[in-house]
Amino acid sequence: MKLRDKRCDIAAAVGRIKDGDTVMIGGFGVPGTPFTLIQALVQQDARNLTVIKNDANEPGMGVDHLLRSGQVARLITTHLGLNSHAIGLMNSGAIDVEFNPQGILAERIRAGGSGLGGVLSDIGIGTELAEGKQVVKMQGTTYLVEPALRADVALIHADRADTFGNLTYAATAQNFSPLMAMAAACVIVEAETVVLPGEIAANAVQTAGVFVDHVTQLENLSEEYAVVRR
Amino acid sequence: MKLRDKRCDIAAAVGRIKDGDTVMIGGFGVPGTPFTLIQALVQQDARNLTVIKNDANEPGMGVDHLLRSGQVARLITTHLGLNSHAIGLMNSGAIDVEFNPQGILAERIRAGGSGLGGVLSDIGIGTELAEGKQVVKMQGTTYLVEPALRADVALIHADRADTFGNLTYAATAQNFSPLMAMAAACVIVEAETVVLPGEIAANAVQTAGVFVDHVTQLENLSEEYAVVRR
Amino acid sequence: MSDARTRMIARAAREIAPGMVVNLGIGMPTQVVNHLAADYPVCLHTENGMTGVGPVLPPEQADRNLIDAGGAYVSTVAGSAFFDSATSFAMVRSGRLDLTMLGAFEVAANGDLANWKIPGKFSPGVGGGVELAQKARRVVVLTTHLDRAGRSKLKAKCALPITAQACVARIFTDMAVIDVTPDGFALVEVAQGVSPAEICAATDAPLTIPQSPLPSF
Amino acid sequence: MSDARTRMIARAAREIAPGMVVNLGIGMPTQVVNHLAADYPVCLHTENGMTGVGPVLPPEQADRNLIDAGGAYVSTVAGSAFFDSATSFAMVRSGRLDLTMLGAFEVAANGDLANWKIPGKFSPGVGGGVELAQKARRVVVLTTHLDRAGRSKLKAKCALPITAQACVARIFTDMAVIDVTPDGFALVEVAQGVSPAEICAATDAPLTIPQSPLPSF
Repeated sequence: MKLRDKRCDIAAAVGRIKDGDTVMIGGFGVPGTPFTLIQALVQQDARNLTVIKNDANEPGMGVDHLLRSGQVARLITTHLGLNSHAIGLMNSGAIDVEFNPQGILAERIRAGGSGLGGVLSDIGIGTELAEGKQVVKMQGTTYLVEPALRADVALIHADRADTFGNLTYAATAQNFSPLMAMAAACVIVEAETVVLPGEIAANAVQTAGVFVDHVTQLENLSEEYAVVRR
Repeated sequence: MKLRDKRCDIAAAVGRIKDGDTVMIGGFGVPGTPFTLIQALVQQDARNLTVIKNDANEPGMGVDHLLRSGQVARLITTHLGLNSHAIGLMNSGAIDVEFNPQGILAERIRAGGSGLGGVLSDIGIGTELAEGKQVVKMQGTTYLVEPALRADVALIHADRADTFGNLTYAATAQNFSPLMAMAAACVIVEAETVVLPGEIAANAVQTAGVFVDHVTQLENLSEEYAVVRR
Repeated sequence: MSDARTRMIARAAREIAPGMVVNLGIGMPTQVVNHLAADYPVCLHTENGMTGVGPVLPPEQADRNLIDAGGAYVSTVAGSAFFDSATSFAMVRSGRLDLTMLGAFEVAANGDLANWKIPGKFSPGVGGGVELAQKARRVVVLTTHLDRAGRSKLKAKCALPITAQACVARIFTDMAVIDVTPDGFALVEVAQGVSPAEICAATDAPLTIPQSPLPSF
Repeated sequence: MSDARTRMIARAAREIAPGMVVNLGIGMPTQVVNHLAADYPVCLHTENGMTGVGPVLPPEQADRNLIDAGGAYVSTVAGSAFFDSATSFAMVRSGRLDLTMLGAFEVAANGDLANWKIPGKFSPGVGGGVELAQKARRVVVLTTHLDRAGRSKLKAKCALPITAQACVARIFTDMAVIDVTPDGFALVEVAQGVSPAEICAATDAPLTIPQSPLPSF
């Protein structure tokens, strides 16, 4: 048995994104953010996007390019603290922002990637974060319904990929990526190194290749990937 | 910063299990079944247990010892096909058995381990497996409520553990173990090899040590761990 | 195994298109792999937590920690991955299985499948069968056309508790290949030496037979 | 930083018992680690996916892929583990954090905490704060006693949107250590040179003062 080769040109892969699509983008700060795929999406210019990402990076970096190009209509996120530009767009009404508790965003994405309708959680009960949410009572306890999230496309940065799409991540670059890589109809990976199947040990795989649709090879890393000097 | 040493004697660790406890036991068939901890629990003789395990191993092996000693009142499981003795106990009413779809059992345990109330799923709708389950409607779609499962104790077999409880599993011995290792108030691990912190690379850890309470070292592997000759 | 069953399994193997992700159920479906070329491009999935399942090994070569969901000692291929049971069924439920091949006690003309329980006789539990039947993108069944008592397994309606509703797309039997269509069962291929009339007689539901000549296997 | 704040942070560090699993929130709580011995037995957790967080590194030694939730370039210790964000919060929600230390805009006498939003002024999102505040086994707050306008951050009731209900057990300020009890705020320790009367005056809620002499820090 031989596993399918999913290598693909970056432009061809990102070319699949359409106006109005929902796009999940991995990363928490710099680690795991697929800066090259984001730049390709800016070039490609699909508009009216819903973006799901933990944060909005920093002004002039990563997701902020998509905000500046006006491609994003809606942002589902947890915290924009490092991007004053994104907060400005939110406050002016230029983008619609939905905040989720961080672990709840992770669970909603994981639920989508696991073919579940959602999860039941007590996080945020008694705060304004619970307002408007459907509730379920189970054995006398009240839970909020947190609906699953799925996307049309997920953009994922990996440290290593094999040609079938088995992935590994470096250090804290894992964060939301393994979850988003389960939760989209089309999963596009940019990998720092692409190897042949078998070069990543079966027990070292952090995202199994069956979740992945396209594997692209990064040529060189732009300065966005580097250590941020504040 | 130094991480706590959780090494413990097997008898002392298993001694914490009390009559009436719910005990999760890892493993799918032989791989991942903590045969030594199970034998210690037979010696220890806590009774009226609820056992949560994917399967009941085979007659005269693993969990079947607990069934023969009469310690199990209730079994939450997915499939008993390889253990005719367990099926006999179920049919005679000697034990109460609850069957779950395999992936739903996994999700219920994971939900317990993740501090969630449960998950919403459409698995089993239109079959007798849905009977009696609470339902939730979300945007016109009906889901079953699958409540989280937690246990008093989880018994886990690991390939390697460090003294803090960071674990790795061998091949398909992973199965339910990483999930159960999140979902119990007291997590007891038997490891084939115990090493010092740092000897398992941070990126190779499959269960993080913060989930683990006691690490025990296996002296030698009984024949139950060996390849089954059918 | 009878010649007709072997040909049925070989025919079912041709259902696997290059590049598919496939789960083969316990029993006859497992044997489908023996009819694929060693370098055929397919990724086999097993419920207990592995993709890239390789051939079954003889006991002396077996790895005690490397089994499939049926307990067979399998091997890896280049690109195999191990994961936990939650991730394994996440793949199934989120639609990453292109195809699953399952056994059956009964299949109904609307595609209902019964393969897990015979009340009072056989109830070992449902295992991973519900999720495979309900969520694989394509579900096909491999079964003898008749049960041991000579009764048809293909029925107008299932009498046994079902595993999943309207899930079966195609049935491979030792007599025929039959599709489940909006109009019920439709004959697609016949086993060598079996006539459409014999297949009709062995099928406990209406069966559409096309005008054009039928391929045989 | 003022001397009183430094002593407050040093005092808070003594709240960490040997062997605890601890999450230190962004801001002053992060600095608590500087007051622990290099070989102190503690496991630090960070929300983005790591246990065994080690000291912050200077930029020239930083690993671009190794940060904490505040974006600081941290290091590993012997026994660190990396994991995804779902697992990270599974630890938090399932009760595996012994202690979290958080900042605050307001703390109410019943333990309500407000630290994420000032309507119309500051609403960057809630991040991981709700889950830490609601689910860590013990939640303590590190904050200046007064805000920049000289108003007490310790109140009878929060005016701002709260992060979690009745979650705070203890508050470390530059003036005092104060417990949240069933009867409201109770003075436990005083900062050097600060009198109980001054602390009462700076606290916008009733404050129980014990008869016995109070330790200072």
